[in-house]
Amino acid sequence: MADIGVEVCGIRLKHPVMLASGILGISAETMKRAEEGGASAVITKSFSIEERAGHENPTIALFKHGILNSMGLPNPGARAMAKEIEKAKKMCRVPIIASVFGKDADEFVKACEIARDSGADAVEINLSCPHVPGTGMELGVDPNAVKEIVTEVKSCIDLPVFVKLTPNTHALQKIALMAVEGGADAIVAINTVRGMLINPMMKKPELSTIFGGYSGPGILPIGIYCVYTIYSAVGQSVPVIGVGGICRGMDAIQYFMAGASAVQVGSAVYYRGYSAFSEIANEIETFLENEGVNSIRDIIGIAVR
Amino acid sequence: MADIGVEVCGIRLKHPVMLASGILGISAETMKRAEEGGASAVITKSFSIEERAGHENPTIALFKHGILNSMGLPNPGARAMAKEIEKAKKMCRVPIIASVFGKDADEFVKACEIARDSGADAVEINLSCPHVPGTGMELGVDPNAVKEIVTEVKSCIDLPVFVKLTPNTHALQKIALMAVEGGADAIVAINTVRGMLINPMMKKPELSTIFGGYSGPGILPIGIYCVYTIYSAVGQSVPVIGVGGICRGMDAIQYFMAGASAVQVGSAVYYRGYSAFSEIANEIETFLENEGVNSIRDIIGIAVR
Amino acid sequence: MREVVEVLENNRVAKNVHTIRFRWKRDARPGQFVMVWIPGSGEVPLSLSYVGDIKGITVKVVGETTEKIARLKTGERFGIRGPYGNSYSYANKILVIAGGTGMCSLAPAIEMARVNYKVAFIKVFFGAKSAEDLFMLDRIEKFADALVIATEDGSLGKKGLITDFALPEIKKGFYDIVWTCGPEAMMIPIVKKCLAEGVNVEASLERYMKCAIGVCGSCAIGRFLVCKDGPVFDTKILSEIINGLGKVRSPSGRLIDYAEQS
Amino acid sequence: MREVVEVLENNRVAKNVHTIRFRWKRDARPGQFVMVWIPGSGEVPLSLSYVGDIKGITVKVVGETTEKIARLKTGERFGIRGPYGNSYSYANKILVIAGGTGMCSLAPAIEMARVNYKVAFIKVFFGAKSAEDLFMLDRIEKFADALVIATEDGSLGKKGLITDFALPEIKKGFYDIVWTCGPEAMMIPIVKKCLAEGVNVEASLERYMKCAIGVCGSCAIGRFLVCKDGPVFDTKILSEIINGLGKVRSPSGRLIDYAEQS
Ligand SMILES: Cc1cc2nc3c(=O)[nH]c(=O)nc-3n(C[C@H](O)[C@H](O)[C@H](O)COP(=O)(O)OP(=O)(O)OC[C@H]3O[C@@H](n4cnc5c(N)ncnc54)[C@H](O)[C@@H]3O)c2cc1C
Ligand SMILES: Cc1cc2nc3c(=O)[nH]c(=O)nc-3n(C[C@H](O)[C@H](O)[C@H](O)COP(=O)(O)OP(=O)(O)OC[C@H]3O[C@@H](n4cnc5c(N)ncnc54)[C@H](O)[C@@H]3O)c2cc1C
Ligand SMILES: Cc1cc2nc3c(=O)[nH]c(=O)nc-3n(C[C@H](O)[C@H](O)[C@H](O)COP(=O)(O)O)c2cc1C
Ligand SMILES: Cc1cc2nc3c(=O)[nH]c(=O)nc-3n(C[C@H](O)[C@H](O)[C@H](O)COP(=O)(O)O)c2cc1C
Ligand code: FES
Ligand code: FES
Repeated sequence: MADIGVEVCGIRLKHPVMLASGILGISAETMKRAEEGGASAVITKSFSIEERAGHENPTIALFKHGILNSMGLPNPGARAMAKEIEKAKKMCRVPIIASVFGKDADEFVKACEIARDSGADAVEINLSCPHVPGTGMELGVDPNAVKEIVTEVKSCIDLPVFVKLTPNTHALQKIALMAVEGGADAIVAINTVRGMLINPMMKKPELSTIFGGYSGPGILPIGIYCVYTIYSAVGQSVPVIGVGGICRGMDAIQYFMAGASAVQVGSAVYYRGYSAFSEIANEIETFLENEGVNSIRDIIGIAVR
Repeated sequence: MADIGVEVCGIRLKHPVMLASGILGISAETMKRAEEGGASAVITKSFSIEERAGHENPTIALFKHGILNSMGLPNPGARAMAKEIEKAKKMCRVPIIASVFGKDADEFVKACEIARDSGADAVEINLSCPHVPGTGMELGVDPNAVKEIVTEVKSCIDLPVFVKLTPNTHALQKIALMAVEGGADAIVAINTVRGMLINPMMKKPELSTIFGGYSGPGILPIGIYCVYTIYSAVGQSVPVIGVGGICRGMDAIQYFMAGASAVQVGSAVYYRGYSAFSEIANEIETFLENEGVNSIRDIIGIAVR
Repeated sequence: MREVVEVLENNRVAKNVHTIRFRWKRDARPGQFVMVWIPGSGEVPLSLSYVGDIKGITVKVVGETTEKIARLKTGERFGIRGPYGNSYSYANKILVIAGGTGMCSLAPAIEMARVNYKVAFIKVFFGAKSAEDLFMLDRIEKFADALVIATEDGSLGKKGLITDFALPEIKKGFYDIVWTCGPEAMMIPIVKKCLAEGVNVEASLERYMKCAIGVCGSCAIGRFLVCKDGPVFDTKILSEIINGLGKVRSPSGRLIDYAEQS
Repeated sequence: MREVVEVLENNRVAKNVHTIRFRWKRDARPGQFVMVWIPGSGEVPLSLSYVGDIKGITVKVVGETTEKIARLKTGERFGIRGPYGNSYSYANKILVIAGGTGMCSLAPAIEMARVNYKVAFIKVFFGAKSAEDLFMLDRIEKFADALVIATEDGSLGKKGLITDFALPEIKKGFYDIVWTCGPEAMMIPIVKKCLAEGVNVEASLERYMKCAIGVCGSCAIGRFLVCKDGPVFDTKILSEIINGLGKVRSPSGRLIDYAEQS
């Protein structure tokens, strides 16, 4: 039996396949659903201090190689989400990680404090949403802003802090290093890739916001590259959590071999259904067993060392 | 009959589907082959003053949603390529555009001068190759370097200068604007997207260079987004030429509607064969006819205005 | 990429209610819905009111997008994706309770129950505010064995809420299944009665939808997603979520009262 | 993603020449090649020397990657993609002229000509430097009607270049087709003779390959790409490119003499 348990920043996971932020994690019950589907940890939908309705429909465009979304970070606000987290902590056995965003360090800190008080096991700082002005990747491509936000958050809460980065930059290594300097406990990559589709018959963009974020199988090589490049920069100082395009165990394996210590899965819920998590975890285990690998830890970064 | 003729920087093309750089354009005869396949213009393989062998094999990895390559800009050097261009100018009726690269403005200028002397109809400045240190996107993500190189090239040659940009940056609008300030006559986007694949069974990256550039259908929404964002920044001041993931007429139509005045096609040669160019051009024409659009010019940017 | 279809015809079928027919080569079952896109206005979920080769949607104008849809002219286009969601189950004796546009998804189910499943007995209760809000009566009469109409103002059929007349029909023994679709305030007592009497029930629910593909969580009721697990929920699930009915999520995801939503 | 296969057996078949057998579920025809990947060393094109369920490659050690391949042990793995390229055409009477590892792609073609196409007559000329460079003689004898061997040092068969003995065989009338694969210096006179005599000829060419999928241009001969349009070229194309033979592209794409390449 291959050991697929992992530990990320002191959080023990029975396997490395977590639920990515923005998928299902809107309520305690849907988080529970993800747990039932096998997720080893749940990242909540990203939330801000104040409620946000998000962008107008259409906020989704599907195409052969993935999904474009421009949800626009809808969320009922930190206080409402805190209640869901409290409830989720009672209902679920897996760790609950609160994803938060804001327009500056102060807002991040406040949202993180609310998350901490709700009992979240860790926070994930969303510095990477590609389709909301004034937050997300607009902050996340500025290495100084990243460092400042992470530093502030770390000085105010004592939970593990994951920092989620965008692939839409040429400065990823620098940004990751600054996040680590700021005290990040883990780097999560990637959020969606900026993308756009136009409907030729309607002569209009398929999303109300013109462009959005591209997720799903077509972004797999981009995510693997980003994890590799971050892993190369931050070395073993903090774990890298891989996300982007993972639909099968073999996709996750590539992330581990590129340096990821764990992975998150989002769009695969659409492609494989709610049991995507346990299916992918099983495929990882089967692969390791067939290959005679004892533990997932033995393959982390193995392809790039 | 819909008019699918376009004019880019004074160069008249019978339709908007050109051959992208790096595919086939290694010799006069292969350029001729692209013309026979219907390309309305041919961009040569990118070349430098000195010969380059490129990276070691494997330099290609295929996956479901596209192609990764790390050719490493192999080329026989500017003088050898100049001979091919001279020959191509005699053999072909379509414009021949020389793609050049170097490590600094000086090298770009020298390569461009050789290209001009060979009779090329225009030059394309490759500031976007994602897998060769010291050139390509390493220069192309620095707006000042972009401006300097373009300015120098423009001051030395009087051919139209296309500037080919990378999607792997958060500063694309700025870079495009600086290229225009430098005197660029057209912006070409996108070069390949940085990507990486690992072979789980071999525990090794699929490319000898670890990562490479992702092209083909999976990058379509990324290219469309980049063209839109460049078009939004540079307005109608210079034409934008769209490239990335175009396999069918409908893909090209999306580029036009996002603001492209013409398109280039590379990987589709693998997916559809050497007649990809005329097939795509026909599909564009059929679409325009079915939609009752008189001229392709009528749909440029129509989805984003 | 969304598919784009062309309007074959647009008929006003009741006050502010229009049926739009279009050719769309997709298999669909009654109960399923589509996301209809009107560029510049929005994208909204609508049940398929016709599921044959020439599909149909029947839309009530309640806001900007539904208004644009209701005004579509023959030859005009709209974007569409789907069909999404599940459908009703057929049984030998079916009781149907529809309120207002709830009939949109029930009408093709009634038709299919008769034509394809050749069920033994279908009785339909159809209620609305007023006569001018009722639609597809010919179609229902054609395929159902009995139709009971109720309007709140008494302008057609019985006067009162449809539940006043339909609830007493729900008794263990006669009907194999009850189908209901309509305002949640109407469906809650129906579902409760069915659960209490031990009668099989299927209710089609509406929630604010964004992705319609089961990822965004916008349409969540308890642990279920209306777009993916529904919109038709069966007795077992209904008994689990009954206390969650009457609450919906606003676009932000906040839980609000069903009545508050517009 | 490359497929990965496991070595079933590795047999030395001649000096520095090894045949590696492996199970690979892909349809392939003689003449086609695969890209064999040895991580850390490289990826090289190799003809399939066996095309059944248990495929085979037969590799001559000429550099780092071929050496690694030749040393693969049973149970070891390598990466593979393909099969790529086209294959030989069958005709009733076939003359085969092979030089050295040129036999790798010809041997399965000979086998298939006999077993599957049941052609009337196959005569094979096989030349090499020395007896120790020859391989698969049993296999060829089994399927060919006649086998003429020539070695430059005379250690087996006739002494001399294979062209000395094979060229006179090429005369209009008897053979329906001539297949040849080997060093370009050997194939050029053969192709020329065939063209002059008006005999159908197919030559399998080798060029430096990178992509093997027809995009990079590395393997271009004139307007043809060996990986996509070849590696087997027919009379018509050969007559077009005959003057380009003897020149190959270095990895940079520069044209150099065939002999210069290693
Ligand atoms: C599965 C399903 C099937 C439906 N079938 C039909 C049908 O067949 N016929 C019909 O007339 N109506 C149907 N509806 C309701 C229809 O979707 C709304 O009336 C429509 O979305 C209103 O949009 P609007 O822009 O015109 O109004 P708005 O002014 O934008 O909103 C008015 C109200 O409509 C509802 N609404 C708006 N947008 C959405 C959305 N994206 N998802 C869900 N509700 C929304 C909300 O309650 C909102 O308060 C269905 C809804 C669902 C969820
Ligand atoms: C279609 C085709 C089929 C072939 N079939 C066989 C076969 O069945 N058996 C066999 O032994 N050999 C075959 N070859 C030749 C074989 O590919 C080379 O011997 C091998 O690539 C040498 O690689 P290396 O790393 O060992 O040598 P290196 O030291 O790298 O190179 C030695 C020489 O090998 C050639 N070579 C190197 N890399 C390549 C490459 N990527 N593509 C083409 N040639 C290259 C060049 O001439 C080079 O000078 C075939 C070649 C082609 C194009
Ligand atoms: C519908 C949708 C909503 C998302 N919302 C968020 C979000 O709120 N916060 C966030 O950090 N990432 C969000 N993401 C990004 C995912 O967490 C993930 O980084 C991305 O989708 C790539 O992974 P995947 O290919 O497995 O989906 C969202 C993705 C999708 C598809
Ligand atoms: C094998 C290969 C080689 C390439 N070489 C070059 C090059 O030399 N110069 C360049 O500017 N772009 C090069 N490109 C990028 C293409 O020109 C194009 O920008 C990219 O592939 C996206 O378009 P596509 O999806 O149509 O292939 C190359 C692409 C491929 C696949
Ligand atoms: S609408 Fe997104 S999950 Fe149902
Ligand atoms: S090897 Fe690239 S075109 Fe043939």
